[in-house]
Amino acid sequence: MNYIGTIGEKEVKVGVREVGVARYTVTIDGQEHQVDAHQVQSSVWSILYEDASFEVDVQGKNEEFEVLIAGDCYKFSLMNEQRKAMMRSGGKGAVGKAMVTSPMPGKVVKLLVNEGEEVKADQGVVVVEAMKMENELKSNIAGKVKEIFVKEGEVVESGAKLLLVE
Amino acid sequence: MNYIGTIGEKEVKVGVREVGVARYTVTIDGQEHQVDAHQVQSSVWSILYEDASFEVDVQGKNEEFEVLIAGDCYKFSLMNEQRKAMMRSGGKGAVGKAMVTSPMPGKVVKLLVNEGEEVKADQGVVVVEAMKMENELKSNIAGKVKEIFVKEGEVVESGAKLLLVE
Amino acid sequence: MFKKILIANRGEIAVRVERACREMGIPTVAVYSEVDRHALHVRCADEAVLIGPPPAAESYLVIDKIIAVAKKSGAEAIHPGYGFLAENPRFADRCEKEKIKLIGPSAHAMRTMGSKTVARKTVQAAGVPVVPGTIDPIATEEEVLRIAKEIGFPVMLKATSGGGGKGMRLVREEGELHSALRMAKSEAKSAFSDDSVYLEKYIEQPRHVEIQILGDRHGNYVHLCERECSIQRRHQKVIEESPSVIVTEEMRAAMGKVAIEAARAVKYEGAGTCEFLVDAKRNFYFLEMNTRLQVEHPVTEMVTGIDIVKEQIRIAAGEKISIRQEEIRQTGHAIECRVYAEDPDRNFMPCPGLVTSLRTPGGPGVRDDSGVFEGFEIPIYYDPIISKLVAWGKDRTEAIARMKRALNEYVVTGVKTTIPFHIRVMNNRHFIEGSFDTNFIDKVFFKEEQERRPAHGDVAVITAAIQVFLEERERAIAQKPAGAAGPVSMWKYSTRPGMRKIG
Amino acid sequence: MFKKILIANRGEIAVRVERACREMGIPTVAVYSEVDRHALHVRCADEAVLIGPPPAAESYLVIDKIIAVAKKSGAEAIHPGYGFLAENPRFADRCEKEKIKLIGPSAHAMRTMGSKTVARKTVQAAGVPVVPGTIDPIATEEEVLRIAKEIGFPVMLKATSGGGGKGMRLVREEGELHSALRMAKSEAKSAFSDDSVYLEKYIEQPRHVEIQILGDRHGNYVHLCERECSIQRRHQKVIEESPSVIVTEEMRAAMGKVAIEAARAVKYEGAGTCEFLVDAKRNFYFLEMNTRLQVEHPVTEMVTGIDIVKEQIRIAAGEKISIRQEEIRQTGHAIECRVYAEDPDRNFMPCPGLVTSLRTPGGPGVRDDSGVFEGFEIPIYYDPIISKLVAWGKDRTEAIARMKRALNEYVVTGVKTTIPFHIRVMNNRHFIEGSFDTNFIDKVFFKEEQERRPAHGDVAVITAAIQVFLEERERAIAQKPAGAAGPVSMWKYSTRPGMRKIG
Repeated sequence: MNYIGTIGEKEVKVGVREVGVARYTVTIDGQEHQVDAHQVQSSVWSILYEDASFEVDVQGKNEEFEVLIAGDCYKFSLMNEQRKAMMRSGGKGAVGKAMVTSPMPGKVVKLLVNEGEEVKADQGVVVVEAMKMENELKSNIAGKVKEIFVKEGEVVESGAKLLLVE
Repeated sequence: MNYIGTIGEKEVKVGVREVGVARYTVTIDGQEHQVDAHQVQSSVWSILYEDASFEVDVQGKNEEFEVLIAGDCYKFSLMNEQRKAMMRSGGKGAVGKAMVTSPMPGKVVKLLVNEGEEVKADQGVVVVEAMKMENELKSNIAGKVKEIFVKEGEVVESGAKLLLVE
Repeated sequence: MFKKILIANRGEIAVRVERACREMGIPTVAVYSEVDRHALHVRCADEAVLIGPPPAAESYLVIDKIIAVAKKSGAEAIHPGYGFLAENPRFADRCEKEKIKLIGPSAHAMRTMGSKTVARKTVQAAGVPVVPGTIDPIATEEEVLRIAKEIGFPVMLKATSGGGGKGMRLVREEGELHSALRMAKSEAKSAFSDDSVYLEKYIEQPRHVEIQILGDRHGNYVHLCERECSIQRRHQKVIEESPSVIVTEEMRAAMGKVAIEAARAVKYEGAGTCEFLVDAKRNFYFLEMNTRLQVEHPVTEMVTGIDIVKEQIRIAAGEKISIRQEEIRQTGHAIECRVYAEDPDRNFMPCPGLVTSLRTPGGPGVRDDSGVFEGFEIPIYYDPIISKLVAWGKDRTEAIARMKRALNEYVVTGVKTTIPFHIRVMNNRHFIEGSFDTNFIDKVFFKEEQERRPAHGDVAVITAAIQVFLEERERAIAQKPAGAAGPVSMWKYSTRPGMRKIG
Repeated sequence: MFKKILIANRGEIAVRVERACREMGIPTVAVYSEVDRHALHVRCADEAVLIGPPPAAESYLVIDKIIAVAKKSGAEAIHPGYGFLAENPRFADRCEKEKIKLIGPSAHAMRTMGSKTVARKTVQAAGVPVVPGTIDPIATEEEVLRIAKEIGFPVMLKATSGGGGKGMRLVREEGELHSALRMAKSEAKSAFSDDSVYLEKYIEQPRHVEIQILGDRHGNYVHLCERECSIQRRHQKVIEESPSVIVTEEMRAAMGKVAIEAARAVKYEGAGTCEFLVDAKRNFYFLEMNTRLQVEHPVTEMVTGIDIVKEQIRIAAGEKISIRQEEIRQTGHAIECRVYAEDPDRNFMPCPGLVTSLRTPGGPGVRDDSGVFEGFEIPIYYDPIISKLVAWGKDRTEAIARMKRALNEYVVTGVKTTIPFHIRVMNNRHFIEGSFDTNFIDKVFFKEEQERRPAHGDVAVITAAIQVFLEERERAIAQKPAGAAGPVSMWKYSTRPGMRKIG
């Protein structure tokens, strides 16, 4: 199976082949890696890669990954090749749209913008409180607030849609 | 729901009623106990019983229980009332039969008896090895070896039937 | 000794106090909110009583409820832990009225030390050095100049009604004073409708060093040496250690002495902490006194071997302090890292949620004071602390190496934690050398981190790719009609682009 | 220092050694059998190499395989842990030949101390007290009587070719000697076809006390004081502590001195242990020397602050011992409980299997050296040790209280463990008073336990009943056709009695 990884600005081609029990050949931009991979606890993998042993915690949602190894967090996206191709051609409409979601369960204490308002990239748009701390959530892109899905005072789950900037 | 508990030689009547979320009224021989019970980890319960807090590890198989509280192990059986009544009338045939099962995964290293042989209560009948230790398993009752289900050298799972004494 | 103790707290500190009681053979009563029924402090107590809804204001902070549970259960004393009611003099008053012993100092000591100005005046009178300056507002520019010259530049102008950095101005030399004063006053005026300012010596490269003290009602006082807590993020301590690399034997004795004087000034009973700022020349200045058990008390316990919570309980029961000053010695070095459910890669945003897997570090020199277990749901209502990881070593080098090793062993999944942050600090050159001040994390560390290039990106991508590969295959098998074979079809994706979620 | 170390072991001890290496910055190579791919020692190592099928004889014990991995990976030294190849002089020979440093003593020291008779002669020549008696067979009854009188009654007659208690006879006084000798000879004859016997002084109420020593190749030796290991089950240590309640300051110095003499006699390099029997009058007699790291080394580490594994590694690399005798001090008291996957209520039968939930104890003074995690399957092929739980206290009373508290916090489900057994020992009056000998568990403790009546039978039955109630309801809901309601039917039970399993 082939995937396109996006790390920062860079794209890499990633191929995965199963070559034995819990053994894989993973190709990154043409270079082959032999890997022995076992999922040992919930999201934790024990990886043996050229005899080197790694504990790897893979947190992934919607093709966006945050992978922890020895205290370093690696962020990237990984997408099936076909799906990526499809997105490139037909998915253009998505560019310039950004959903602001709550990264944690908590309470919406303040909406900083109104529907229809123009926002800059990185501008705070909503404040969510959890564990006695207020957290200002920002819009990734510049645009117009298309829709607001929550009210002030509302309690939201992790991942809940808060508002859409277009 | 009503149950019959057998603790050593003694029988007790046990009734359970759900009276709220995770709250139960449990009656033992007529005496009522109000209990708040939450299963907090695998087989571990957190019990609040008249405000006293207990951590209780319930291991049960086939109506036989081994319950750990603060380092003490309580062994007893607990059976649905109807089922107990049924056993009392129709289940008589079972008396005088005893299956010897392996209490752990391991290897059968030696059969100490042959089919048809007479054995005494508490006589060793088979040796199972696990973790470098040989363990002699005994027959609970006196009787005749009715059937042997394993061969020497065979690897068995925990709970595997080894032989039947009648 | 008390026949029963109620613990008016939750989480790791409630568990910590329960451990001391259990070891002393004293039964404990836990209180819990509706969301804490599964919490460790309920499971580890001898009794547990529900006290209300999740918000602390409706449960852990309600004095009436706590007192009612104590009376009903027959608890003779209450341990408040830290936070919640721990430094609330009204709670202390109430306990006294109800004849329940609050394990901590008197309401008078709490009130005195709770007010910045009263505390400053009280300790100053007892001979404790404070940051030179005024507290009362200064009327004229002439007076400002006179005092500034007296205490020496640089100085800090602060708004009397101030807070949050507004109305504050650093003045490095006399020439800057005039315009700085004008700006400070105008800022103060617009922010607080009060243009009065006061003056304090500006401490350059300040380090936060505190002294743990014990006092009993028989007039005995000891200090348990110092802790350094300069590793702070937005003025919140995150890593603490004992001893401090900058404290010499003489300084330790001098700081210990004044800390005891400060405690004596309020007839302090129990465990308390005097916080000091230390400047680059190793002058130290009283900052404030915390009239409770500190979060970071374990580092002191590890180097002295003294169980501070047990001492608190014994002192509250009227016993004398069990050790004399000359018996107290710092052996080796201890470091504590506060492990929070926060995302260090998203500006330490809180991450409550379910702990899906947990592996606690162990082995030599490692102590973990935790409030969670695998399968526990960290609630959104309280401080997101998971545990305090403490490492002891024969010296600071070994303690750092142990801490790094232990942090690398620590597995917590399901919620983001500050473990990765701590690993990076343990690897930081300045931290290892001991050259830092309270601005280190915010001003130096994050900047240096941005330059660093982590080494195992390939392994990260490889593992994620294998996970995606296996997930896709699983989905494909689940979607396939029974018996069908062949490669996974992408058809579902391409016909329903509208279903795609936006990352 | 070594650039890389291979660890020729598994489980908790492999993890322990990896921790030391990690803290010293030395990369590690783990080896693992097919059943150990998920094991902690694989996850905690820097490299890991598969060495064969599960049985140790085909993997962990195969010298060729271990050597091959060491050479391929570039490991310069091998740490053998305890067990497996740890005291195998052929392995030591091979390492020397391959120019790989074995972290441990020379093959010569292993061989000398590995033979009971050679060891006895060697240490006796060095002035170490041994149990009085002969080793060579005694020809005549007259000679037996003469020697018995010389060393004093009671004495023990032992078959020269003996073992397992056969051909052994206790002789309390002269009058018993004649018939005892006849019986011992006849038993020895029939059991071993060799009727020769020898004679040893019988040690009454023996206690097992051992001395931890370190030696380096520069001729330096130190001892790290004693451990008492008298709490044994079938001659297997289960609880160890330091200090020993019966060892006085003078005795400690004397035992330390002879232990060092024993070590010096074989030019001992690294960490080793001299085991002694101590009689009721506090005479001590050399038993044997273990030429490896002991399971119970953590109690010594906790009272001395010395990391024994790191010392081993430094010594193996040619460094001098890092501490001098006069710097070594026992501070406080430490106790270790070995937690095994065994069922204490079924004669300690091994219980391998899946660890379904785990909560490790923590807090002050608690150390857990574990080889498992939640979700780990304990294999059937090896020693069923789960972890070593160690508690430190300022004195023995506090250490016992801590251990009890920690054991009560320890949750391991899915497999039976010895945790309940340890809780009961910590509660035992004789153990608390320190009055026991090596027969305590088998002869005293179990008898006393049978008399005890546990207090919470009602809670046990209540909880089990609630669990059965909920399970039945769940089954009933699952079996009911969709939409049907009403009480749970028992019909299925009564019509299928043949399906009932026999408990």
